Order: sequence, then C-alpha cells, then structure tokens
Amino acid sequence: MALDKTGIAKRIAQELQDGWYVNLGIGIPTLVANYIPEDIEVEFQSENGILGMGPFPFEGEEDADLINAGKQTITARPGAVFFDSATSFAMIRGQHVQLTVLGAMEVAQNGDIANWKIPGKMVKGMGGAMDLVASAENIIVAMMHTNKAGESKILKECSLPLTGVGCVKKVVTNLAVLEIKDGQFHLVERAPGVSVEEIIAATEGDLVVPDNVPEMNI
Amino acid sequence: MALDKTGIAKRIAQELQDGWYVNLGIGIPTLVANYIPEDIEVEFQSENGILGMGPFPFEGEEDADLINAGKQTITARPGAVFFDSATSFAMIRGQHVQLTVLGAMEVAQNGDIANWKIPGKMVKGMGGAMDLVASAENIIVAMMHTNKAGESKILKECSLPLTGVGCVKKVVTNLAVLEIKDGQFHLVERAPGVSVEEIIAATEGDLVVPDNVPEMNI
Amino acid sequence: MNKVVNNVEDACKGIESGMTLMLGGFGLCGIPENSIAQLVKMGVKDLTCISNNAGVDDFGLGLLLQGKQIKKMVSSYVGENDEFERQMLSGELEVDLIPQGSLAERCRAGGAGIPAFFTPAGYGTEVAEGKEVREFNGKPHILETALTADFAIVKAWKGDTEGNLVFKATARNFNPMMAMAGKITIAEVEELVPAGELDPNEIHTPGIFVQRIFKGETFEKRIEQRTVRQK
Amino acid sequence: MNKVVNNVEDACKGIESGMTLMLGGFGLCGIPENSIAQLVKMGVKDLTCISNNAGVDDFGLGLLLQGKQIKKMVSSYVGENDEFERQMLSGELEVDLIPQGSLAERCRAGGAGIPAFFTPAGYGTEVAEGKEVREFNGKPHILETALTADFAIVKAWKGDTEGNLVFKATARNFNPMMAMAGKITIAEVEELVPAGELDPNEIHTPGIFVQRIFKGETFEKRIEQRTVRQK
Repeated sequence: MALDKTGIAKRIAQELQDGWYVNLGIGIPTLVANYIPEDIEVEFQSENGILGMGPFPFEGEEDADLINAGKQTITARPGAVFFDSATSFAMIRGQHVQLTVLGAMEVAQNGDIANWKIPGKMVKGMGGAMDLVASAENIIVAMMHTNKAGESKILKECSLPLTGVGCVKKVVTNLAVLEIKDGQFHLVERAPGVSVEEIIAATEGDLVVPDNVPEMNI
Repeated sequence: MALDKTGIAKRIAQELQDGWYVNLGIGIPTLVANYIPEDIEVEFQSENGILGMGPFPFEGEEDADLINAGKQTITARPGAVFFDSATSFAMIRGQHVQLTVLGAMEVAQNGDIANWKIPGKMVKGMGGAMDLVASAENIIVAMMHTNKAGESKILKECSLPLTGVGCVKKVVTNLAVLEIKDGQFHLVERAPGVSVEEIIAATEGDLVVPDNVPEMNI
Repeated sequence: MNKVVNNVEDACKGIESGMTLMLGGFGLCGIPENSIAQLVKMGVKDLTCISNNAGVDDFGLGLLLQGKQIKKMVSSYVGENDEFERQMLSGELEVDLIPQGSLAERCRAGGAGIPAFFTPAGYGTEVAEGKEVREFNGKPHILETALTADFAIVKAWKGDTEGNLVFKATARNFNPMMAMAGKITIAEVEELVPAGELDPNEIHTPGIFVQRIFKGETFEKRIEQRTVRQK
Repeated sequence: MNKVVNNVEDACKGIESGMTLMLGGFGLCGIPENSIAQLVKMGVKDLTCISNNAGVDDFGLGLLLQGKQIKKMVSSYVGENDEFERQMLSGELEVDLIPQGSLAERCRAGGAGIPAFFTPAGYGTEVAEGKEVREFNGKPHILETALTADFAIVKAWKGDTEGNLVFKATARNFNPMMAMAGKITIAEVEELVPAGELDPNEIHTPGIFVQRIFKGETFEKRIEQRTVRQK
C-alpha cells in the first residue's frame, strides 16, 4: 500500500546519520523530526535563525518570538543557539548543514527541482528553497509521486519554473525511493505492497529498474 | 613655532563634530582622543573590535582581552560594544564611521597616500589602513611636514607604494593645515609663528597660497 | 551619544512617499509594529518595501497593502497574504522575489560597503535572468548586488540610549542586517535602558548602525501559526 | 551533539605538514595559545598560516617562525616580529599581506559559501595587482576571493559541549570568521560548560561551525603593549 505522509517521513528519517545538522522544509519534511532513530543525535536548523530546534511547545507555553521557518511556534533544546538570517544562510551556503529535506512540485531526471511558483497562479515566493538546493551537498525530496490529478511529478523535464538545477540526488515518495544519476531515475526501494508496475506507471521520467527491488523497511 | 605632536592632535580635535564616530590610527592620531572639545560627544572605534573606547586603564587594571588596534591596553566606556573583525570593517567600509585620522609617510596633491611599506626595508603590512582610506568619506592625515632628513612629505606624487588613491582631503602637519582639491594642496592655516615662506619651502607639491593665511587657534 | 526620540511620530519623521524602506521581521515575528502603524497613519504612498514577508491581511505589512501604500515589494516569501497575491496578479503591485539567503546577504552587503558578491543561489532559475554567471570551484554562481534603503525600521527586545540593540530568540532574523543597511535606521524596542546597562559582549547590533531609538507603546506580537503539543 | 575532545593532543590530531591553518587573534589577544604550543611540539612544517598577525618573537605564531615551521604567512600586519621580518626579507618566508578588512571578509566569505566579493580596499595599490576592477556607484572596487583552511584554530572565553562559543571583549576579533572557514575547526576555551548553560541569545559562534572543543590547560594571555594612566 502506498505510504501516507507519515510513512514518507519515517523512511526519510532512516537516512539521518549521527552528528548531522539537518534543515527540514515545510510540510512532510517537518514530520521527519518525529522519527529520529534512537541511537543517533541530530540537530535541526531552521533558516529563520535557530539551531537546536525542539518539539512544539505545550499549550500556554507558546512564545511569539520563537518560531520556525514555517512560522509555527516551537521550543529550543538545551544547547540551542539563535542567530540572524545572514548567519543562518552562511551555515546553509557554506555547507555546514549536512542534509536538506524539502518538498517539491516536480523533480526531473537531471536533478532539477521546481517547487516555488505556478505562473499566473501561485506566487508565494521561493523563501529559502533556492539557497538550500543550490548549496546543499545532500538533498532529499519528500513528496507524493503524483499530483491530485494523478499526473506524475517524477518527470523527464520540469515544466514549472525551476528552484534549482541538477541538485536532487534522492527522492522519497509515497510509492518509492528513487536515486538520480546519469540523467535517469533509479528505483531503489518500493513502498510496502506497491508493485514495480505501479511505480513505472506513475513515473513519467526515465526509470531504471533493477531485477530485484526491495520493499522499504519502515 | 612648529607644532609638536600634541599640537597636531589638538588642532585635529577641532575638526571633530558632535555625534561622530571616529577611528584614530596609531601614533599622533591616538593623541586626538585627549583633546575632544567639551561641548561635543564623539565615540571612538578601534578596528580590532570596540566602539566606545575609553582611556588607558589604571595601573593594575589592565585586561589582556581588552586592547586597541595598536595593541595597547584600554578601557571601555559605558555603552561600549565589542564585535568581530568582519563587523568592524563593515562599519568602516559601509561608511558608518564619520572620520578617520591616520598617519602617513607621504601624501600627494592628487590625494594619494603612502604609509605602509618601504620596499626592501620596512614590511610591517597595511593593517586596516587600506580599508580605512578606501572607505572613509572624511580622512585627515596627521603627520610631520618633512621627514627626519628634512625632505618634504607633501609631494607632487608619492614615491612609496600607495595605501590608497585620491582619498585624502585634509592634512594637518607640524607646520600647516592643508586641503587637497583640484589636484593641488591649498594652504588653509599655518602653525603659530610659522611663516608662509617656511611652509612653501617645506612643501614639494603644488601649493596654492591665499593672500591671507590665518594662524591656527590652538 | 544619545539616539533616543520621544515617540513613534518623531522616529518616523522624514519618511516620505516614494521612499525605499527596509522592515525587519520574519513572518509576524520581530516586526516593527509601532512604526508600521505610524506609516499607516502618515499615509505615505508609493513605498518600496524590502522585507522578507508581506505580513498577513490584517497585520504587519498587510496593513500598508490594504491602504495601497506600497508600490513595490522586495521579499522572499509572501504566501500568507491574500491581498498581496491579488494586487500582484492584477499588476497593481510590483514584486521582486529574492531567495531568502540572497536577501539577507544583500542587506548585509549594503550595510558593509560590499557592492556585490557571488552566490550559487538561484543559478539556472529566473532569479538569475540578466545576472552575470561565473564559475568558482567548478560550480556556477550569480552576481548579486547590495541593497540599501532610505530608512531601515527594526524591532529589538532591548536597546540602550546609544542605540545598541539586543534581539530575542528568532525575532532577530533580518533585523540586524537591515539596521546596517539603512541610511537612517529606526529601532523600536520593548525595553529601553541607559547606556552601560547592556553587557558590551552581548550586543547584537552596535549603536553605530542606529540613528533613532524609542520604546514602542504596545507590542501585540501576533502568532501566525500557533502550534502546540499535548501534555 | 558532543564536540568535546580530551586535550590539546586530541584536538590537533590530523594536522599535517603542508596544510593551511587559520589562527584567530589580534596581536597576542585572543590567540589559541595551547594549540600553538602543541603545533610546536608536533613539529609540523611547511604550514600556510592565515592570521592577522604573526605574534612576537617568543610568543604566539613567533614560536612557529622560530622553528621554521611556517612556509607562508597570510596576514595584514606583522610589525611586531623581528624574526618574521628577517625571514621575509631573506626570502625564506612567503608572505601575502592583505588589508585587514579584506582578510576578515574573505574568511567570512569562505565560511559563508560566498566565493568572491567586491571591495574598495586596496584599489590602485599593489594589493590590486592581477585582480579584477569594477566600478559600482562611480567608485572602483576590486574582486577578492574567499579563504578557507584545512584547520581553523580559535580561542574563546566560554564554550559548551556542543561547540557553541562566547568571546570576551576584543579577544573576539578574527575568531568567529575563522571558525566558520575551517574544514575542521578546533576551539580552545577558558571555561567549558554543559550544553544549555550558555544563553542561546548570547552565543557568538554557533556550534555548527566547531568540530572539536577542549578546555585549554593554561592561558598566559601576554600583553603586548601594556599602557596605563596614573591615578
């Protein structure tokens, strides 16, 4: 069965490594923080100016001065630190953050990503996404394999305005884990109960399918 | 009689205006801090990372962690602030400092200044001087009119490696106050008891001398 | 030297229609509420506002948008404001969308006398259109230029009479860089103390970057996305 | 996450001859004394040292110069060190003299992923030789590139187990930018506290920039120009 958003977050959490600083985007990526493997320690950076982000506050303990990049009230862990936006993006652009997880509207087989604009329709802006994808060595895209109309978001070429070029190396969807190399998607894992055929049908981009595609272990 | 170093400092102190942030170089410029007119308030910036520099500490109260750019022990005034070197030069380069006073080996009539290197002989380095002269809107050079060999330091062209080009607008020496405009020195004031002829004799660069040259009022 | 002005009216004196303003804050966090209310009162128009976000419909910069006081927004994300989207799609409002890190660095550059710098952010996207591209370490970068403003308006937690500022938690965000980049910088603070009361090691924005400081009358500090967990 | 190493030996592990090091400090103020002593002990040679100054003959980086461990110095001012001047004039030592503000900004750029930027400092001087010149706002600027190092070694007043650092007074100087620009950054601190003890608003260098931290055994903190006034 295809994963739900929580399942996608759980699978991505398996990618975390001990000692990493991690930036989680808005939406599914935010959920990843709930599933950190117990034997490792990671720190979450939010680009509005905190390192060492903790869980949401208890009711009544919200602080308007303490939010994440999604504008949600948060808490700070012991050892946390606050800083300004220039320092925050110095961390990101200077590659001090080991992993960026973010959502996307489209990903192409050359690693291009589009997630900020639908011309004439949605003009919210790119926020920190362009800095994040242009800078990070290690980007995982978390998204649904297809859009609400059932069309593939895993494409030969992006049709929407790009957020970054050639930067995505791994995609985790509700159906599969895909890697991008040599200008193609490579099917690495499938969601529990999802067949290779279903994934092929939902994928518009060129997909390399090995003989044996293991099921995710969630 | 020609001014001594203290006299030069006193004359330069008259140029200070209320509310200015001022960077004083090593040597004569440092002395300027002792002669601030009583009716104005200025703040001293030292490029190693302090704004609101106070007087030297009393004996026994020196703090190795609190020095000025000349590496002298200093104190901090109430309202002082410490910052890193990048922020310090952001203040300087960003023209937030209203006045820079510094020494020189040579000044030329086009505003060029040389004060950091004698090839093959003195190689101390430019420190912050190049940033200061390239950035400041308002630079006063404090120096002796001639060198130890009696040769003019007020020149048609600098012979030593430059610190900055076309940046000096005012020079205060032991003999005179000079302004630089239109590629010439202009004699503005003479030191008490010093004749216009003495100044002309000690000046190698082109010097415009008005009919009436007032004496400095020190 | 004393930078204190009596009130928000005196603080905002000299702000005129057609000017470029920088306004600190991220979402509604750390925005200069009192000064924004004063700008509404003053009725200045045709403003170019450099601010990471555009507020919400009835708070923050949204208030200036409602009054059609803004000609152009320079922001990274404006998704929380329907009136903004309407004015932008209808062409009433000019919008320059900039990657958040580039926006922060461009403000810092403006304050620091760095006229331009190279960054990888936005390469290959429409943000890079018309901009110089150059490779460093095998990676393409684009040239971005500094931003400055006629007035920068920031909000701090504590400030002293010399204009030294301390920010709280993530309300710091864009405020320090914008304070550097304003020709005149106005700081509204929750707490105004005499010079010497703030630890000189702990000041975030040195007073040299601030020309006017005042204690804000009220801070609503509205929360945009109240999110809690159960005990 | 815990960045604490036991001692200076563990902290300096992996530093090898031929490497590029950044060392914090201005004059003898805020220099990593313990680590410098360890570099002497290790006997690593052919180092490229990026540091605003070169110490004095018998302290600071002067100790590495005495042992001829330095191949190249990248500094802004080296006037307090006779051995330095001797080695430089004799050609034994390569020297790259850089305006102090450009040095600070180049280190910050290295840490911040900005590969190059324009600055007015040094235009028309020998510092500008071979560098691109471009006019902005009617004023010529030169293009300066980022600096990075194999190891950055900094000295802080207080630090916590996660590598967060607080500096004291003017001992801050180059330390924060160099901490950003090291592939591996070593921090020696006077006081090492558990995570959570430092106020998160008051940290100068976030721990993300620091890979190893230890409490220095002794800090002589020599004063270069003791200057006092009479009571």
